[in-house]
Amino acid sequence: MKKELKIKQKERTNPLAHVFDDFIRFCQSKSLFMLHYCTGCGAIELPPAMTSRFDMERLGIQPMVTPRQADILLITGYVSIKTLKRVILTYEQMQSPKYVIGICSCTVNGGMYWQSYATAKKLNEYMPVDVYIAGCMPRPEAVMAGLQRLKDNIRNDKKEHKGSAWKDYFKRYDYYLGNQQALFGEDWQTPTDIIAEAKLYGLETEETYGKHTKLLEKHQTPLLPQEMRIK
Amino acid sequence: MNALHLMAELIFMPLIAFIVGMMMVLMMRKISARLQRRIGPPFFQPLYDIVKLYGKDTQISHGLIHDIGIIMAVGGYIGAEILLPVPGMEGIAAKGGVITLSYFLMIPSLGMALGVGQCANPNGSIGISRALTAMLAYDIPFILVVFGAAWHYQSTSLIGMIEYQQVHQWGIVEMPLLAIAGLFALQGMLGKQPFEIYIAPAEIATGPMVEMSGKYMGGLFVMQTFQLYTAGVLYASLFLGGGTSFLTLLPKAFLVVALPMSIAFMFPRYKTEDVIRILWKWPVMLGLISLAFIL
Amino acid sequence: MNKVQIDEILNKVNGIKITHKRKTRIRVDVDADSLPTLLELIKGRASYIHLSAITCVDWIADNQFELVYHVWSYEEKCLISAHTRIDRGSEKNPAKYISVYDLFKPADFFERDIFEMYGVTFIGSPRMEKFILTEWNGVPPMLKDFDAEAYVQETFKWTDYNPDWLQELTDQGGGIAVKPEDIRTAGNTHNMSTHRERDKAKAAAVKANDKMQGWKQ
Amino acid sequence: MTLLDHLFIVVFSCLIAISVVRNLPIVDKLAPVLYGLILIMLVRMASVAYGGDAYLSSFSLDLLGFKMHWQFTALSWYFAIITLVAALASAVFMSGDWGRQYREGGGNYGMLQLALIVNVFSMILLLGSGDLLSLFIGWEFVSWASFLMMVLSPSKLAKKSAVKYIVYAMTGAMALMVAIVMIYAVNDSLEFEQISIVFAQMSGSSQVALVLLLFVAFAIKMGLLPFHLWQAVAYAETPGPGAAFLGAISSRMGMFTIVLVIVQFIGLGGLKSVGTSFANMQTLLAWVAALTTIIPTYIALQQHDAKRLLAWHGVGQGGYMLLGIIMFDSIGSAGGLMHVLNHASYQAALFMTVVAVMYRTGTSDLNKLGGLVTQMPLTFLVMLIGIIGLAGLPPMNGFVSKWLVYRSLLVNGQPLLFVAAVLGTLGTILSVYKLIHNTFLGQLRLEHQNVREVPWSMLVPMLGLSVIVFITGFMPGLILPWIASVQESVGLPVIAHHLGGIEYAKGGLDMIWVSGILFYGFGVGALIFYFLGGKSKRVHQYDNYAGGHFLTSDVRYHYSNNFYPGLMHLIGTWYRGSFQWLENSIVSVMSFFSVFFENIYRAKQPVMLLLIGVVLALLALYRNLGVGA
Repeated sequence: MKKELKIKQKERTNPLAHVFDDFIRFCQSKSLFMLHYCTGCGAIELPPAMTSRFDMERLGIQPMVTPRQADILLITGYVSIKTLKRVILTYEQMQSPKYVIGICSCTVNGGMYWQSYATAKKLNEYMPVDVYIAGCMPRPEAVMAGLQRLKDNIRNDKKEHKGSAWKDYFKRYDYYLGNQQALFGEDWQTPTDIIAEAKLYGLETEETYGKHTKLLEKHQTPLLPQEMRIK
Repeated sequence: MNALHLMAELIFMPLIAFIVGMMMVLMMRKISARLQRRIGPPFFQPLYDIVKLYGKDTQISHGLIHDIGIIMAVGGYIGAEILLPVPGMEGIAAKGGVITLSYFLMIPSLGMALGVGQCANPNGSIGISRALTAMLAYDIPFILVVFGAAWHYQSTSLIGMIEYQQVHQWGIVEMPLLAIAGLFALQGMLGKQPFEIYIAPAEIATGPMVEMSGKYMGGLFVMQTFQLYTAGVLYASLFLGGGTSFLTLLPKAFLVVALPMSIAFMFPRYKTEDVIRILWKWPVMLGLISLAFIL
Repeated sequence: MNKVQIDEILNKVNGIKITHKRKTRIRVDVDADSLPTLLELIKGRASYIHLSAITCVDWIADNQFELVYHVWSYEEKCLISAHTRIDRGSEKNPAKYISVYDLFKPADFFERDIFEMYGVTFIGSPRMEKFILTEWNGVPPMLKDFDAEAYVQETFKWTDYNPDWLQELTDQGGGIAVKPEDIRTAGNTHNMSTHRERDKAKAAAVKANDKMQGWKQ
Repeated sequence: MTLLDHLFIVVFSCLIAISVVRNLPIVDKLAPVLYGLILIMLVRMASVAYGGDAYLSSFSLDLLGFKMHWQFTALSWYFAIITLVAALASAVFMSGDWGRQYREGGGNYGMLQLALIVNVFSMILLLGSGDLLSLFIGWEFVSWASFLMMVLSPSKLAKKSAVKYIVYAMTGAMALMVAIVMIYAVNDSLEFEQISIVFAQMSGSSQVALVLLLFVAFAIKMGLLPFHLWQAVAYAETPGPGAAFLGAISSRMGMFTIVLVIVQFIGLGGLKSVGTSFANMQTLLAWVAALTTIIPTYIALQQHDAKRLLAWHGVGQGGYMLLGIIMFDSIGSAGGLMHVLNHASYQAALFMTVVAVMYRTGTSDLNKLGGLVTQMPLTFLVMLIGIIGLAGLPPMNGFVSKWLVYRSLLVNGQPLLFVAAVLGTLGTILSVYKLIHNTFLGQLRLEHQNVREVPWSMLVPMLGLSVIVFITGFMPGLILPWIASVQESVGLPVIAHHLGGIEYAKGGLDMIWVSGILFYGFGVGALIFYFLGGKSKRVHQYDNYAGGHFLTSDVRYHYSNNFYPGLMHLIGTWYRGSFQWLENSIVSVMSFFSVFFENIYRAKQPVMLLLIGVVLALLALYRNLGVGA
């Protein structure tokens, strides 16, 4: 069991804040937009899940097109190293709270590609994964069950703490970055500044920083936003 | 008009529009689901979507104009809702007319266009280029319809038009061709299926919405509710006699939105130039024939 | 062009060995020096204008690479596969061969691929650089002496999956017959040089496991 | 000495002063002060704009037996104040860093200052004209003054377009002169009042000829169809603030004369009596106006040079002015007249923003810009206000005048003209969005990373103009009294107005309410945005959706070229076919004349030569016609 990481966030004093949070969490569980990153063969199971046979929309789940709009990132199959870079870019471009679902055995352990030098094996080394749906390939029922599990996790997050895996990416960024650097080399960087985001949204812990983030700072060409300036 | 009444109109007119608009969004999604033999979303789905989007933990912005664009898009529609008379609340609406209203409806488009432009994403710019071209296409029949209606009722005020229809017959009976042209224009205005090239999810990644996230996307969802409400109520006021109370107005408005939607989801989409071609050909022709009768 | 005619053309090349496999397939074996001559000959004289692929085989025991040039004629509906062997080279002195880019422009694509996967440098090829494996910085991965499995073991971690229900099944004597980690770790990969030995060890592990579980009996 | 005499004296001494010091550094400080002085003189005459009597000049001139005199009516004052505000803004704009850069770039800055004051002088002269001869003299002065400004740019294209302009202008002057001679030939008088008297006496074909001649003369200056082809290129090639000044007001002198001569003295009855009942002169002019709104607007849509795009819109907006005034009712003519001021304010502001962008980046090519909003936010703000005005959306002033024109078309039952006007507006929206998007939005280019906001000397006039654009849109009642006086002085029905807009039986307009509702909407929108949503974080432009691609500065991720492909696919063929054909045919007719005029142009003292030529021709024509009569 991992130790609980304290985030530097001020306590919410408003008594209504918890009611408000609960309401938002409820709505979050009821409305999920998903971005399916069709890396492998598992994508073929999604059309039946969306169309008239299973109808995801009745669960409030809709397909979306860009990472900015989406809540769930579906990784539907093996992830080659080259793809993984893009997956991480896409994941970082998504807006929290964001959830990752790994579909197919390939995302769990490499699946039938376990001996390959070119595919990543364990997806949650590189980003926090909420739900794995194993199988080669899982049937739409399994996909639906996985999505339902995710919804339950989000709704019961207050009690069970299963629905906020995305926070882990900010809290333990150094760990994830280290794994990414091991694959992509030490000059690896994405356009999204995760550390700045963690600072802004109060999600940084002591494990956000480490030797890997130091390495990142060394190699990073900073992508600061263009600020408006009058003079 | 006293201050209390004014305050009530300023607050409740957009609020009613928002709530009714959400029901219209639900209806639209339900119709689409039923046509595809699905069950469709639950009753509060539009609300869940909007609350979730506004409640996102992290939000990204591409700059001040990105924010202002969304404010303009939502704010322009809020202004338009106040100018759109509904039963019991037509004090402020009397200050504007149907020309002012049709100009108000262009402000959200401009606002969104500015916001999308600041996102520095070419997909968005392509979407805006298509959306503005589509606006050029549907506004010509729409303006003909407005002209015909204003001429026929001898008033540019929607309140005057509704009064005329309450006394005489409904506009759709007296000017059926113009009403059909108006329905065409409405379809284009809502940006639904045959005319939704500017969204094109598979090709340009939902065009204008490509970089919209969190509350930005939420703003656009709110805007959609206003858009449906405006289209429904405006058309009902122009041709279906408006309403003396919400009980008579809202069914008409829902019908007006439901009709194009039912047709829409059976169509593929037209190319941009074909959108212009079809909207400048048939509804304009109908409108001109109708104007020849009216004038 | 019948068999005799094509043989006549092919025989102009020194030291050639022609094998007519089928009506549509001719295998020729030539020296590395004569291969460009051969290609030029069949392109210019016998309408073999389409280089459909270049393949490479790593004969590690012979310390040689075999390059196979597949050239197709649209008129004859026949494929000539020209086999040649080149020296495999070493890490310090990698294998080299002459490019046929000036004869067949598509050779650029195939040669770049072989360069990336086997490390053979084609002299005269326009772009001898990274192609598909942009993220790969190790040895050319298709070489027989590159141990992909060892690399995977060193580089990646594995998901442990042992939920309660599986534990229960195992306790009752069921469960998974051959555990993934057994296959992965069967025979310590670091000490073994060739795949064959490791495969043997792996098969032994599976067999032992089968016996233990009482399967196949 | 009347106030008008003072005005003329002040303007003339300003002309002398600037021509003396034009190459000294002091001109930078002196010129704005002098324009301010003239403006104060005008403000002292403001009573004329609030229903007061017209000012007459106390001196008159005898030229070859013709008596010339000058006067300042509400119409003159209205155009004069627009001219002076535009000139003041341009003078301030060019006085600081822009002028320095212009000089360093090899431009003749002194000449530019001189050209500006010459333009102002000649325009005041024209606006003050009291009879047909002084009108003609003023007209000539204005033509040559514009020419002086246009030839300043060193580029070959500018010279060519200036020559093209002067050819057109001379044609117009000839037409005007023939028309004047026609009027003179009947009653031996050049007073304005003679026009209506003579017009009534004339036969039908002479009436047609007179109206057409006058209209051609004025339409050429105003750039109405089909005489619009010279204007855009000539204005776009004029250096910097000169383009802003010319684009704002110069061609509106045509509008002034249309109102002065055609509207005031020929009038609706006169126009309607010409031609058949089905297609009388009013219909013709209205359709000329409608086509002028549409065709140049869609040509502007195709431009990829910002200055050209604006210049083409300047041509197109002229159509609204004519369309409004030609309706001859209170709201339509008010709309047409008000559009002159509105257009001048935002057009000058827009030209200045483009010049400001050019000042910093060195280009006005819309395909080579982008993303400048972070670097030049105030310039962006000015352009935003300007394009909202140009597109005619609330709450800017362009909306008010366009609303009045629409309302008039609606009341008069002109659906086709109405659709034509809307078509023009929609085309404008498309085009101005392209302008602001390609300049300020989208991806910032690598070479523009260090671009800064322009200095205050350039910002102040731009901001000042945009304040005018907003204030006159928010409270059109500030301008409407002037419009009402103009309407009264030229004999049009007078508009009923109040501070917020107009009162009209079938639905008026109150901009204070309209803007109030709009800003209330924006306010609620902002509340929702800032208080209901979470905190947002600014990201870099490369942190952007590209299908998982990593964006770099060496690959442009921006959409600017051929911005409306769907529309262009549809109308591009018309453009290539009919518009080019029209242009070619007109150009070939004009080049026929230009063989003659170019010789005059190449002579040493063109202005003197031309004046002599004009007077000689006038006399010759008078004798011929006089004998004939």
